[in-house]
Amino acid sequence: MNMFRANFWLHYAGPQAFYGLAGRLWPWCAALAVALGVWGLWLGFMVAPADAQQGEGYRIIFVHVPASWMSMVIYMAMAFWSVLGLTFNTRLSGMMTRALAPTGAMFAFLSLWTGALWGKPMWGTWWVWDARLTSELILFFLYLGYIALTSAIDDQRRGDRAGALIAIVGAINVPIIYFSVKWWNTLHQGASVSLTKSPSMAQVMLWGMLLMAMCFWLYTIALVLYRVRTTILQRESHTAWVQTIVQEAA
Amino acid sequence: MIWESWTQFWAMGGYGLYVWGSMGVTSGCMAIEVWQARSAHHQHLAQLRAEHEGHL
Amino acid sequence: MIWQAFCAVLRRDLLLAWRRKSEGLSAVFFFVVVAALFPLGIGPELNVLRNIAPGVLWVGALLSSMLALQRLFEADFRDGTLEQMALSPIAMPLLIGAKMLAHWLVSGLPLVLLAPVLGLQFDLSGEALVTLTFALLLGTPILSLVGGVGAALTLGVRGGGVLLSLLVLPLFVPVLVFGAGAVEAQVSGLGVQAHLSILMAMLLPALFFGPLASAFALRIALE
Amino acid sequence: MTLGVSNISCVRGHKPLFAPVSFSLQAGQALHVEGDNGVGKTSLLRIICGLSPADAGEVLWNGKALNRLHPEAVEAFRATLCYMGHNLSLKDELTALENLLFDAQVAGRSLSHDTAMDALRKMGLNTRAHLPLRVLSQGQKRRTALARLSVTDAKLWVLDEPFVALDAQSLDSLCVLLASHVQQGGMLLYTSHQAVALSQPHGPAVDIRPLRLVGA
Repeated sequence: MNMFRANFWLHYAGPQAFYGLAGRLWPWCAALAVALGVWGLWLGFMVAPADAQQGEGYRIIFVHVPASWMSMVIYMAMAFWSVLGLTFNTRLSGMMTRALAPTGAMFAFLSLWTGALWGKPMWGTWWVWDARLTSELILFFLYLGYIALTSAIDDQRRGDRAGALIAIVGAINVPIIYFSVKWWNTLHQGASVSLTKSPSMAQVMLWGMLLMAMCFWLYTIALVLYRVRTTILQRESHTAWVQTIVQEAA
Repeated sequence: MIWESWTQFWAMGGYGLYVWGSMGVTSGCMAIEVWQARSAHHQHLAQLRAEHEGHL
Repeated sequence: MIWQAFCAVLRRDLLLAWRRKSEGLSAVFFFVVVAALFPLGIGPELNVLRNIAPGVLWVGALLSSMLALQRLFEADFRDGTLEQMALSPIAMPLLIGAKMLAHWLVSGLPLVLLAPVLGLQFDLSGEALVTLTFALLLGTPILSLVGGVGAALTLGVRGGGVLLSLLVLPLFVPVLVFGAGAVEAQVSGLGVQAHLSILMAMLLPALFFGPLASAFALRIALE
Repeated sequence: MTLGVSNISCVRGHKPLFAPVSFSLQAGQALHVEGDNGVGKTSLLRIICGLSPADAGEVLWNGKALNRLHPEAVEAFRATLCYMGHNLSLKDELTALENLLFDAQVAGRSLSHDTAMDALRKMGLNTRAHLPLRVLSQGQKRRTALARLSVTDAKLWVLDEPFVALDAQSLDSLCVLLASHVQQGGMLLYTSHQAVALSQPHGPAVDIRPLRLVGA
């Protein structure tokens, strides 16, 4: 398999090759995301029975939990690309990190929003200073900080590198923040809520949730690939191959 | 099928506002994001094309 | 040689702070004023004040060190001193460490020393005041060390001040939780040992990684 | 002791600033970087010093590329480098003498009080040495910065527009200083709009190699 050779990866880390690869991949990811989404929602809304305690209201988990997962996964992915970018100085890393950030912020926001909508009927309040909700809020702030910093720096390379550093610093801090908020939560003995740990979660509910999570994964991948293509066009606009593409599109 | 009628489906056992509020905002956000990415892509292409024609 | 360079940066920054007194003092006054505003907004009920004191004093310290952070590298960036530090054969993190130490001595230490006095306004007990001072003594250096990275990254960037707070304040959450938590634990009769140990455990890696990451960020800013 | 520059280029925005530059500089040589405004003279000097990365090509010190792969070469390079940019890294609140002393220590060199005073005297600043820089004129500030050159033991001097804002007398003393540095086996790399002959009193003029930067 040539996939295991360093050349293979280096080849696709170059903007031109990646542009082509991303262009071939994203429609498949998008189509798969739609299919998985439809299937997941079908299971979640048409097949899964009502929950014994929470009635029909529990169905919010089909977006809430996958969105929370994605918001964390995307931040880790950003940190991963940042480490790669700072160590190997690849041009692609900065573009990937920047393309991931808005989607990550959106999922963090969705997680907070759906959490609030779930909280109101279940615990009678829109917001609880629960460890998980609070850390999610701080994660949302970290995303906003990254986006604000990278968009405030005009120089591309400097913006990429500064963003990479703040993403890594943030990623190191996320577990510490989570731990500290959890500690704070137990100290104050405030609302300690378990959203997802109903012990006898029906098999079909779990499947619905997993399918939705996979749908969000593929949605993210498709969108990020699409965004990176835009960035590549913009950054490589002076090169001959981009000129050719522009010409053909005209 | 677990629902007996559409009204029942939309009511979600009294949780309709919350469940559909979540679903609506989620799909709305995703739609906006996709639309934004598309328009950014086309905008850049148009801009590059304009520059390209300017050079000719 | 290395030690000499470290001391030189430290002495220079302290001397500069001494000759530009008003700059350093403004952040300290900010702390005093903010702490005095809370009772005015909430009411003079001593029971309430005693309860909110740790949080209020810590948030005040957090905000005032944020203000001071904006000036940590600003002048050196503008006049070219940072370039000379970046080109010195002495390791840059060491020189930056000296700058951070000077910065903490000027803007962090006064907060630590003033906090017990302000705590009296909130009717905190003697032991709580001691705990507050110790917690701030361990916590404020972390604020300078972690915040330094943000200050370096926002150098010469549009809207740097607001951006700095957006970047850095979320990272300050653990310090706030354990710092204010220590005083609360003291007030409610629980031991403070755990909180202070955790603050210590955060300070040590921050002492090592803070200057390292800031020096790296400064090199990015200088490019 | 050799400074090698091979095919350095620098991109700003999407456009390369100058056509790729190559040269090598030996001990006892001087190089004058010329070029129109905005062609990237300052950028070139900053790349050579290692402040900014080059977009292509590399800088070699004694044959070793100055990058992360050779940290020991970078350290050796910095120990022999004295860079003076547009910003003079002077503090208005400190006196000329304090500026000079602190600066040397930050650069990892020790400098005695007397040597520093001597250097300031040579620049005609002996009466001003103990005044805060705030009250000095622009020219006097530049001379304070240039006094650094006479106390440094660095072999490679990289100077960005050193002759700007100097009166005739200080210009002469700077030329003598630069000439003696080169003739004693130092290396000099500078940008300047004006052509200035470098020579010691009654000595031969230094042979200055020109390097003309042209836009790409």
